[in-house]
Amino acid sequence: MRKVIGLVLLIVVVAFVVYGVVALIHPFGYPSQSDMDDYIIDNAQNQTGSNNVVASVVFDYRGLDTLGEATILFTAVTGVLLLLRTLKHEEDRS
Amino acid sequence: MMESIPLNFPFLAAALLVGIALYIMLFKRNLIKLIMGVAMLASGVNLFIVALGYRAGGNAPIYTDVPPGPMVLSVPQALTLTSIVINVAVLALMLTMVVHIYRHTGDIDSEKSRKLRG
Amino acid sequence: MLSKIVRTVANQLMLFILIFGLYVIAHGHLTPGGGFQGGAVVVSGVVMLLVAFNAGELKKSLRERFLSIMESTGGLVFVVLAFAGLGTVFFYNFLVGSPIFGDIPIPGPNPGNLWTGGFIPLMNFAVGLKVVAGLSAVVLALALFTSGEEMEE
Amino acid sequence: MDFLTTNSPALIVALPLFAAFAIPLISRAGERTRNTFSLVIFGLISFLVAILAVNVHSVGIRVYTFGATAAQMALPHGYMVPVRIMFEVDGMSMFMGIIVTTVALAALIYSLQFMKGRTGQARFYSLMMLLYAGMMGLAFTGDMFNLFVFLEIASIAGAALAAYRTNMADAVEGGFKYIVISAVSALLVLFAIGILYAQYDVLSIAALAHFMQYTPLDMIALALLVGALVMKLAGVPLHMWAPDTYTVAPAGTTPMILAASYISMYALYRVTFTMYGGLINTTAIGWVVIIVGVLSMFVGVMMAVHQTDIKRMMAYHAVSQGGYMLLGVGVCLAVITDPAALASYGRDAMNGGIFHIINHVFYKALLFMTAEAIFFRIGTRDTNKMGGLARNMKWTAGFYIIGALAISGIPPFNGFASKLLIYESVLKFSPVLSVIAMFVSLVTLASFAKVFYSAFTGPPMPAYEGVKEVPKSMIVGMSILAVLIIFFGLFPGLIVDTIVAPATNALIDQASYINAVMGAVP
Repeated sequence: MRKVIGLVLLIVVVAFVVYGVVALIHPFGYPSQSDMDDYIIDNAQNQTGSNNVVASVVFDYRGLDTLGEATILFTAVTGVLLLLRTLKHEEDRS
Repeated sequence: MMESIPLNFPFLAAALLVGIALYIMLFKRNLIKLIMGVAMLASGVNLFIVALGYRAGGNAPIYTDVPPGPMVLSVPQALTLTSIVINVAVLALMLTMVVHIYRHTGDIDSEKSRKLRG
Repeated sequence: MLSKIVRTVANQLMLFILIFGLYVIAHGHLTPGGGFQGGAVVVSGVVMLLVAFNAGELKKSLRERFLSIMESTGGLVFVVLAFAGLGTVFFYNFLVGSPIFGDIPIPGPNPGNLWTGGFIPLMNFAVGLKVVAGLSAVVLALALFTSGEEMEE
Repeated sequence: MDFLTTNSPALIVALPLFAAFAIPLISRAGERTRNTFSLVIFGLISFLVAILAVNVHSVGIRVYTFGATAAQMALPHGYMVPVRIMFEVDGMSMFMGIIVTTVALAALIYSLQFMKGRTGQARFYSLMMLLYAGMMGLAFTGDMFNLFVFLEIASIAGAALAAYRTNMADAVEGGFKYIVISAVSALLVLFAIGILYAQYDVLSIAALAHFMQYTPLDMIALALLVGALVMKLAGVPLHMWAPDTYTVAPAGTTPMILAASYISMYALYRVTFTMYGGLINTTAIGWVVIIVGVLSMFVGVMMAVHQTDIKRMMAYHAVSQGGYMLLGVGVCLAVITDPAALASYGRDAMNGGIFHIINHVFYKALLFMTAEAIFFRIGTRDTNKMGGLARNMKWTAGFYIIGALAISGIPPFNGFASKLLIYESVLKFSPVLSVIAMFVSLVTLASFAKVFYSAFTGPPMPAYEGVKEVPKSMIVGMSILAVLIIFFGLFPGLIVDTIVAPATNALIDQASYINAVMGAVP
């Protein structure tokens, strides 16, 4: 019973998403708006001195995201090493 | 509207990936499959975002020896890059936890471990 | 541990993987690639070594403490570079126009000049260091844990 | 000083990141050095938060654009859309910032002696800093994708900390559940961001709100965002993860994970009020929020009553108290288009809902800390195995009483202040809801009283004859919160005027949030 409800719910949600994404969004290859990206493509070379516009977005225009991303990697590595540490014997109680 | 559907094939693919991933996560009991579901959801979303930025006939947005013509949007590519790395991190942590769960219960079936259901 | 042929070939290949990874990192502001991608290339080499040798063997040459220090250094360099822009604004690209990586490329298509990009190449290196150390540490720790060996520290 | 005021939004997030990267290196110099370093950095951050709070209170919304030629330059020269990431700090962001900073400070001090002699301390503190940075970033950011990134930082750090006690199976399972829920909700948020980006080609929240046309695609994005964030904040149909995760997280981190779920609530408010404000059918959405709130209140408290694990009981109460916040805000949303009703009780309901966040985080953090203090000394969380602890753990028992009275809404404590605001205003909206809220409060009091009698009073159990009071740093951590609870309870008017009302205004006043960024558009 629970499975049937779940399945129906899932199908409804996915149908909505597919409909929205396929029929309502701009046709593939023709973005409806591109103001922010045009600015970046036009000015990246002058403002950041980088030929690779993606690199200039990643490190300059959206540098904080990349700091966050590097932080997430650091967090995950720290977390993995924290969880895989060797416990001391007296810690086993609590 | 009709003629846009074949053009929107990449979006359809992304949405279907998301749908399949949600199905896997809701109905599979194996924890490794659950993780695969999360990875698939991530791929679907990443595919969707990177497909948004494509411009018909566009070049990669890199000026080094680029042929003339329009450039595809660059921000979605940067966002996808960020989100891929984030998902690698999440998957690493999830796998570590599953290794521990396997250590404790000797099993990776979510029905058998008491806390993972409801 | 696999056979001697595999181990020798893996050892030799590692050098080339390392060079390719460094190339991808160093040219991140000119060609497709960058710190994350190059770092991942190098880590794929580490995984190859892990398959060729076993985890216990690799642990001797790739110490966890070393990896941890390397990762923290990468992160610190990144943050400090961001802090260094504080003269104007946090994350300001203060190296554009300066003597270090300061050249500005000719607008439009050009053959590419390594000495451009402001702090982008430096950040690529910092991120590359971090990714190499971080992902190797994760892979190594998981391999050691599942094979029942202890990590140091 | 001027430099600090200008750059404080960036420094508040960047300093903990710096500390988190540095802690593994500094730990090599010894435990004492590391603890001092963490405390010094945290003191510095608290100072910066205070500066920024004063500044935001006097100046209004602060915009900080990363990497621009000037921090206030949200738009590039002569261009009409924002390109760079920006922080946008208004009253509501600052309100969350104050909550998170206070709780994190108490948790850090509490952890100093709790963690003594355990393995993996360097990584533990590093993750605490990262969790803090993630939450502050989420509160301050004015960019949708950046919000996703900080959401992930906070949830990964939280999950790793929740699974800290790897020798216990349920700890790892609680952490796993948390990270699966967080990953799925974050990916749904990302999907919604993609849909929004496709239509407007901007990522800044203010710019999205400015261009928002509320097309069917926007509705899909709104549904995804609301679903994902309700899952993350443990609203009732999707609350299953919360008790498991809160129960197993080690001391000091439980309050922070709790705060992290209210940061998700903040993100939900930011999306519904600021981004979609004025466009959505607020009456319908308001009723949805009210229903989720009432269900959370009721289901949470009913599940809590028969728990024997003390932290699990508190975790269900956290779900239940979350309902009060949603109830208050939902009532305001339902009447937001009706100026008369808004002035007469809508704004008060909202004030109550927002005020309840800070009150709840403080007393629930205190309660979680007392539960962990008991666990620290006797090694069990089962209330049936406790008894007579008040004799030996006087401070802990005192803090428990303060927390329990505050959560049940008894007068001199802060819970009463916000609950009274909610009762009064909801009574004017719909008396039935108000009666339900009062009933839930009574049940809460009963369930905490029951635990108090079984754990602290009665004859001392022979096994706990030699139990000592917890170490000093843990008492200091708890007393910070206890003092604040009493202070907030004694001067609720002052708190509502200085920090709660600006937060409410910031949420209702969508136009000035947009203007702070888009104001320069010709």
